[in-house]
Amino acid sequence: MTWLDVLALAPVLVLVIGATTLLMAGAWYHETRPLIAGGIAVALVAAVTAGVAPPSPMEIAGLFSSAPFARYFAILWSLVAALILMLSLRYASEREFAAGEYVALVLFSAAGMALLSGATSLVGLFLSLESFTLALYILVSFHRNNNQGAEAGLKYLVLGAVATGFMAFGIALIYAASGTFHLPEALNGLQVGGHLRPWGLLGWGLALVAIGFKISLVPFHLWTPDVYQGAPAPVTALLATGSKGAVGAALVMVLASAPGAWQELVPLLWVLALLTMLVGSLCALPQENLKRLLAYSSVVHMGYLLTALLPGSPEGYSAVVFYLTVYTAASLGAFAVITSLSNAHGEPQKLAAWHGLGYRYPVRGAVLATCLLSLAGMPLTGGFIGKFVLFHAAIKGGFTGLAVVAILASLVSFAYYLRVVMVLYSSDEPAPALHPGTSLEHAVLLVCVSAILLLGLYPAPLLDLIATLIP
Amino acid sequence: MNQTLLFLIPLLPLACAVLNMLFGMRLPRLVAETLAVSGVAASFLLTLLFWGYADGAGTHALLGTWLPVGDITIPFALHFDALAAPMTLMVTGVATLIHLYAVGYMHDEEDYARFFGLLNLFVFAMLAIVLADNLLVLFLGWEGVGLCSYALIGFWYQKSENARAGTKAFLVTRVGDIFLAAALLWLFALTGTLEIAAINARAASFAPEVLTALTVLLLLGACGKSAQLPLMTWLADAMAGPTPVSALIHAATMVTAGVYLLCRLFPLVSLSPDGMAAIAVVGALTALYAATCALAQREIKRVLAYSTMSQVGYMFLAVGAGSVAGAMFHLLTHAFFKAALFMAAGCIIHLAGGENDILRMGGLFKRGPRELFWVFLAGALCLAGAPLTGGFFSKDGILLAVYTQGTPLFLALWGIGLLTALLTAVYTFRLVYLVFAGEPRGHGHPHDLPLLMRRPLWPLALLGLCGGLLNLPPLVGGHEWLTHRLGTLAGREILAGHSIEWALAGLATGLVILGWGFARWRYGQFRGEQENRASRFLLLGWRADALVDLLFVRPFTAMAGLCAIGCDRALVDATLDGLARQTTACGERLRGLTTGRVSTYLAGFVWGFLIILGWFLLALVK
Amino acid sequence: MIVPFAHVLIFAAILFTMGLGCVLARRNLIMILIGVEIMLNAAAVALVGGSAYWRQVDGQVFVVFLMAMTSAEVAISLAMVVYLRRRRGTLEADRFDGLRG
Amino acid sequence: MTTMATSLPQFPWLSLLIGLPLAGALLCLLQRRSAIECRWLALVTTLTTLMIALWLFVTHGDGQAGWLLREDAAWIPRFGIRYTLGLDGISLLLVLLTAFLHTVAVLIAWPEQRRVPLFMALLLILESGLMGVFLAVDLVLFYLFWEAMLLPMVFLIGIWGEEGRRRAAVRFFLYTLAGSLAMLIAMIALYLLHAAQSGAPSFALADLAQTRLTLTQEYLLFGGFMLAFAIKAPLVPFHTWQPDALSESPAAGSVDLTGLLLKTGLYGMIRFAFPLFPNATRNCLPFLAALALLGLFHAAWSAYRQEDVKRILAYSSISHLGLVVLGLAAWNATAWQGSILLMVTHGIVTGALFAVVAMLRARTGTRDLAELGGLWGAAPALSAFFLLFALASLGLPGLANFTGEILVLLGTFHTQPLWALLALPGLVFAAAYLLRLVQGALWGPAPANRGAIADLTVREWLVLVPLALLTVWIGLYPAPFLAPLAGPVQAALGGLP
Repeated sequence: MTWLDVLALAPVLVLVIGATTLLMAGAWYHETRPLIAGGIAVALVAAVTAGVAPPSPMEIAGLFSSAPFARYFAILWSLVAALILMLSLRYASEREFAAGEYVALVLFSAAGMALLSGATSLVGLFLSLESFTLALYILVSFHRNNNQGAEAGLKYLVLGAVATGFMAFGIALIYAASGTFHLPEALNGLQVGGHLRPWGLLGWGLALVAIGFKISLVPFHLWTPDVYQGAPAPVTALLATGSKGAVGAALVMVLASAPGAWQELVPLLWVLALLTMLVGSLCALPQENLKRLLAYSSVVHMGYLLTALLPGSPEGYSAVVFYLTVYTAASLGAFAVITSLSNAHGEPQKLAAWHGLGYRYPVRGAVLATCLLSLAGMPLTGGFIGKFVLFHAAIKGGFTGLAVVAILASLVSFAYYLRVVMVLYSSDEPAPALHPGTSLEHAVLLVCVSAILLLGLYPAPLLDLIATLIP
Repeated sequence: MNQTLLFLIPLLPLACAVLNMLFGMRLPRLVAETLAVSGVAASFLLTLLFWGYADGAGTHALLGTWLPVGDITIPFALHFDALAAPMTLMVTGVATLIHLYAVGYMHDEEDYARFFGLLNLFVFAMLAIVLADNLLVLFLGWEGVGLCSYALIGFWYQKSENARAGTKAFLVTRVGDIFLAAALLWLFALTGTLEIAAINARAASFAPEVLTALTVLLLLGACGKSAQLPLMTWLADAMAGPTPVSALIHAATMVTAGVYLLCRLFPLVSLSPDGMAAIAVVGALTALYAATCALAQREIKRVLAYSTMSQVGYMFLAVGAGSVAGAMFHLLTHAFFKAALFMAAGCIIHLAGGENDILRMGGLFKRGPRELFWVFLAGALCLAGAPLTGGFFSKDGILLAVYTQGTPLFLALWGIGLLTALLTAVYTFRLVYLVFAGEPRGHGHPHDLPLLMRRPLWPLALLGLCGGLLNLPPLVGGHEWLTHRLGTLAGREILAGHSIEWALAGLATGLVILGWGFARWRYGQFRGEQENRASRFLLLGWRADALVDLLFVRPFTAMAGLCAIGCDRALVDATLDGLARQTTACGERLRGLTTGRVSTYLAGFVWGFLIILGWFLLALVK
Repeated sequence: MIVPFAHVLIFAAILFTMGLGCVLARRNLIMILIGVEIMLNAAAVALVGGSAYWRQVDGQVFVVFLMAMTSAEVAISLAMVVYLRRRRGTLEADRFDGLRG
Repeated sequence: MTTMATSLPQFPWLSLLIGLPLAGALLCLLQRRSAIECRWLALVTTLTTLMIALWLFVTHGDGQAGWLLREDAAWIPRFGIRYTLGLDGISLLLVLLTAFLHTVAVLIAWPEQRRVPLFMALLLILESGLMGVFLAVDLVLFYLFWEAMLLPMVFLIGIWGEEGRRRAAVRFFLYTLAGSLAMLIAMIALYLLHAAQSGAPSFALADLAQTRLTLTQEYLLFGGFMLAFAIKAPLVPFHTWQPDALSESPAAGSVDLTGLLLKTGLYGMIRFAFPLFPNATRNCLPFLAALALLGLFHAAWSAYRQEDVKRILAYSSISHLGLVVLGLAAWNATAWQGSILLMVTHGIVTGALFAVVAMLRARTGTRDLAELGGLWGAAPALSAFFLLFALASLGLPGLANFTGEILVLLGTFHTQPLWALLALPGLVFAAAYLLRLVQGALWGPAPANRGAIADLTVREWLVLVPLALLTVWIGLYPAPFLAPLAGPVQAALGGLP
């Protein structure tokens, strides 16, 4: 671990050290506001260091890379952590969260995500994946006296553990077949005709089960709606954006490292993408609860992600990265609105609570509408450019059939997003009063909305930046 | 004076119409009425003033471009020639008298502005047809008169039957209009222009079957407006409008527009013998049909309506026989005496206290003003074709023209013409006897007629009586002023020996006397209202309305139902809503998967694992 | 190697399927977690076999990482189990179906 | 946006046309403005846009082909997407129609009381979206405005509509969206083919028109584009959303929807579908004509059986646009000029009819034909306008629609006599259902339970008089409106015999 390696790991180190100090401080000093403020500061410093620090050697101890790709995601996840902490300031104090532990866990998961986005070896991938998953197990059921939180935590934990089992055994088999953990070579293990090839194939299959769980591809997605509904809103935001985004980035790293190697996996990924998009959008149609609807919508979006990954072309990968960024902004915005509206005795989830909300709380109504329309892919929002770039990559890569399925899924998705937006602006029957929202939350909303609209109206700079990132 | 002043003839009534419609209600009643009458009278005087312009090929006047079509432009243009001049004079003259009469007739009607506005607008539209230089301006006038007749028939809109009669009139005439439009499109495609003179000039170059098709289209277009078979069902119901309207529109001007169209395009129409035969046949059959129906009508105005249909049939027969002069001659005389008859009928209804069923009138000779009887009698004599009256000479001229054609078809048509002449005499004198003879049957208490309703009748009755002077045949020393006036436009030269002409004249007189005798015997003393199947059949116009309803209206509504409910709601909407319901339903079923129990979620894992195992085995096999 | 590599892998696979079977069959939370532990151990066996076969040490190093991670996970799981037992009085996994649909 | 300044020699009129309404909308929304302020703000914005459109019409209306005004700036260079706006004869006319109808719409929406700032803002955003659609030359920009104009319309129907508004709004949105998604895929596929052939990726209309396509490819892509445009200009099998949307939307919304949104589909065909796929177009013309005729009669028949006044007008729009599409399918200069003029006059006449029906509904509180009647006695001025616009709609010569219809028929007869003859009975059908509408609304005895009805207020006069003047003016002297079309139509037809 030379001095350069330390510099390369700087953002993650800042997060981890910051998290531990705040954790220790939390033991003695129980005031929520300063602790969370500290957390925000740490996250922002990490984001700055990730942006500023010069890209030193490309790989640290064979486990993680510090290439601009990883740095980009380090910035993204640190910013997400900062925004989520800003969101949770009022939310946590109202529910007497243990501020120290809460901030530490959020920062730890951000660190894990940043590492995962740059993992260049299966060991690195496994460790970073497990590190932020463990943090999330606790965060999901952080709200002590809330039954739903406990239940969600349980489900996430049990299924997560099983997934970890699959992941571990998968990696073991891949190692057995290829003799190495380092990614480009591990993937090439599939090509060699040797007697160990079946084990390698089985290994990657099992690894895909775990990845399928983490980014909720269809047969493995059943936990998503319950955990999103049960978990506190800021944690759900972290789950929806961070955990899925980081695994997506890891997938890009894995697949981009050995372009031709994983042709065997394409039919499987194709089937999973198809299932995910169709089942996800169909399940979302009859939803009456906004959080569950957003859960299913995140399932569908991961289907779109796979469609872009399949061609394995640079356009595909940059489409995935751009789509992830826009998806993160939109999902974070949507959950931020839910958080800012929730008050002491609960979060507004049932659609009935949202009747005519666009008139009672015009700003947040408009923000939620913009986020939903961006998720749907409405022009003028980032979602449209994301979808456009994604379809362009899919059709160019020859997956026109899947692109058509993606179009049908987005048509269905317009139906349920529009239904929510119409409910927002339907006639204003009397509805329970919700929280007016603090200025900090409004700041977070502003950040998300301006990100969406900017990416919608003038995406050129980001698209060019991303094109340079792809390994 | 330069030609563009010609435009004042149609534009003056238009200006008065617009003024009346916009500010009519605000102006005092007298101002509005004088405005209306003076507008039409002024254009009458102008026609007289410009009479000289109509000599020779007539004068063309250009107002401005109307419609640029590709590289050529269709202008607003007038063509005032020998054919148009007498027609304009008749239209403006009769209109002025009818306007005066209307002032009296509509005395207690408070919505007078709308009435006079529409009447003036009608005169403008009619003049647009008469003076049109190209077919598009003619079409503008054509649909304009259709609109005014629709609005005026439905003038007393409070009773929705009147409005429905108006709609029926507009729709049936519109069916005719699309045939005219088809001819118009075809002619434009053939000649590249719509100018009537140019079309007539190039007509010779068309192929025979094209000529016949064009003539048939023009015939059907004319039938719509002139209420000939098969588009005649609207005229009888059009009597729902006020009497001045019936007098002007459904007696003198609009119904003759079809004849005028055929005369205008006579050079084209005359080139196709089958076309001419068709026109003649339609004319003759309509004449016969209308005469039979007139026999059984109970309302005075419906009798006159069917009589008009019959007389216009005669005009069509004349055009079919190649005699434009004969058709125009009959058109002019008919306009005079029929307008007089309608106005007289208006007075009769007025006197009978609004009752217009002739079986409940009678005895008006004793009780009513004597001059009304003399005017009505004068008109009736002309209509019946009594010798020396205008009607006699014009109808005799037509029968002569048909007879001189000589072909067996035209001989048959000549026979029908004679039979119709007899029937005409019968229903005319039936009318006279039922209204004037015997004891008053109705309970109406007669109140006196305003002066304005009596005075305009006289000039028209006299014009009708001595209308023969217009085109007196050489037989009686006349020099056929109208035929010479028309010159080349007059159509076929009618050459016949004096002996034939005397024979025909005698025959016609005999028929009139026979008809009068029968009517006197049958209707002299009122024998009560006998109602039998035949008379009811004739009363309903051979049940033509029921036929049209069966053949067109009912299938149309059925198709409408099929499209609106059948296709749209049942087929297209159902599939779409069904699709939407299906997706939501299977969404609901898939949602059921998340039962909330951890074991199901683990089962989901296993399903996923099985998919991967399946893929794994496949990959191994490859 | 004293035992052919294939046998080691087959043994690990059998162990893994047994662990998976235990997870699916049992309803009690603790038994499910034990099932997961068995699956992880199977992974450890395969790793050690692999490291022996390829004569490299990083397989075994990873086993140590794996053990550390497993213990962390067990700690959290047991904490959750205790917490749920105290709140709901039962450890039947399927009784926790408040969130559904 | 740095390259914006250099490539822009003259004042960016076109961006102003799009930006001005948008600015007005933002002003309405952002500051807490009272209803009166918003109404006047909206009126001022639409009037200024109208002035600009009129100025452009006057100075550029001389009918020379090619782009009269053009603006171009880089937007997303990576995919060759540029912010290109172009104005030619055809779009000049439609831009003028958009500006005019929106001024009328604001006046019609004057008595609206519920949430006026949002209503006016949505109306202005809709105007800006429509301007964008008629001016965009870059395909992605066109697609962006094509979908962007859906949203305000959906909200206008969904929030201020009548009873079944939510269902109608969602159906309208999803129906149009399905079509436009098909267009998106076709657009991207075309772009990829072009990029592969020419190496320089670009979404400009001119570049994409050069791609050499096999016939099957051309049919597929043509199908994608035409699906979107056929749904929007409702050709019959895809039209069922339109009567619901029109009858449920508020008055101003209906005027916009029927006057302009339906024209975007037709404009799309003229601007994008036909030039991009000339061979497929030529082979599909008979099929298009068949659909048009089917639409003409089907809509006329359906209109005859409707009870709701607004639904009758909705079906009459479908019938009229059937004739427009027939004119386009005839592929003849006169027919095209007639079609485009009919698009404009239909916008004016049917828009006016919707305005009158809205005033009628405000007075009698009902839209059902059976409950109306005897209006002439109560409100003669309103009834006179109603009759004038109904007559114009059934194609009375001397009024606006006749000019377009006769041009279409003359042109169609020239190339395809049978089609023109088949279309003629449409005139009788139009008379049938429109006179039934007039009979039900104006004539007949006034229903007993209806109270006294006030005649037109000053505002209503202000709405109806310009519309009436325009209807008569285009009917009697259409030359100035046909002048700008000569060049572009010739150019558009140039590609094919």
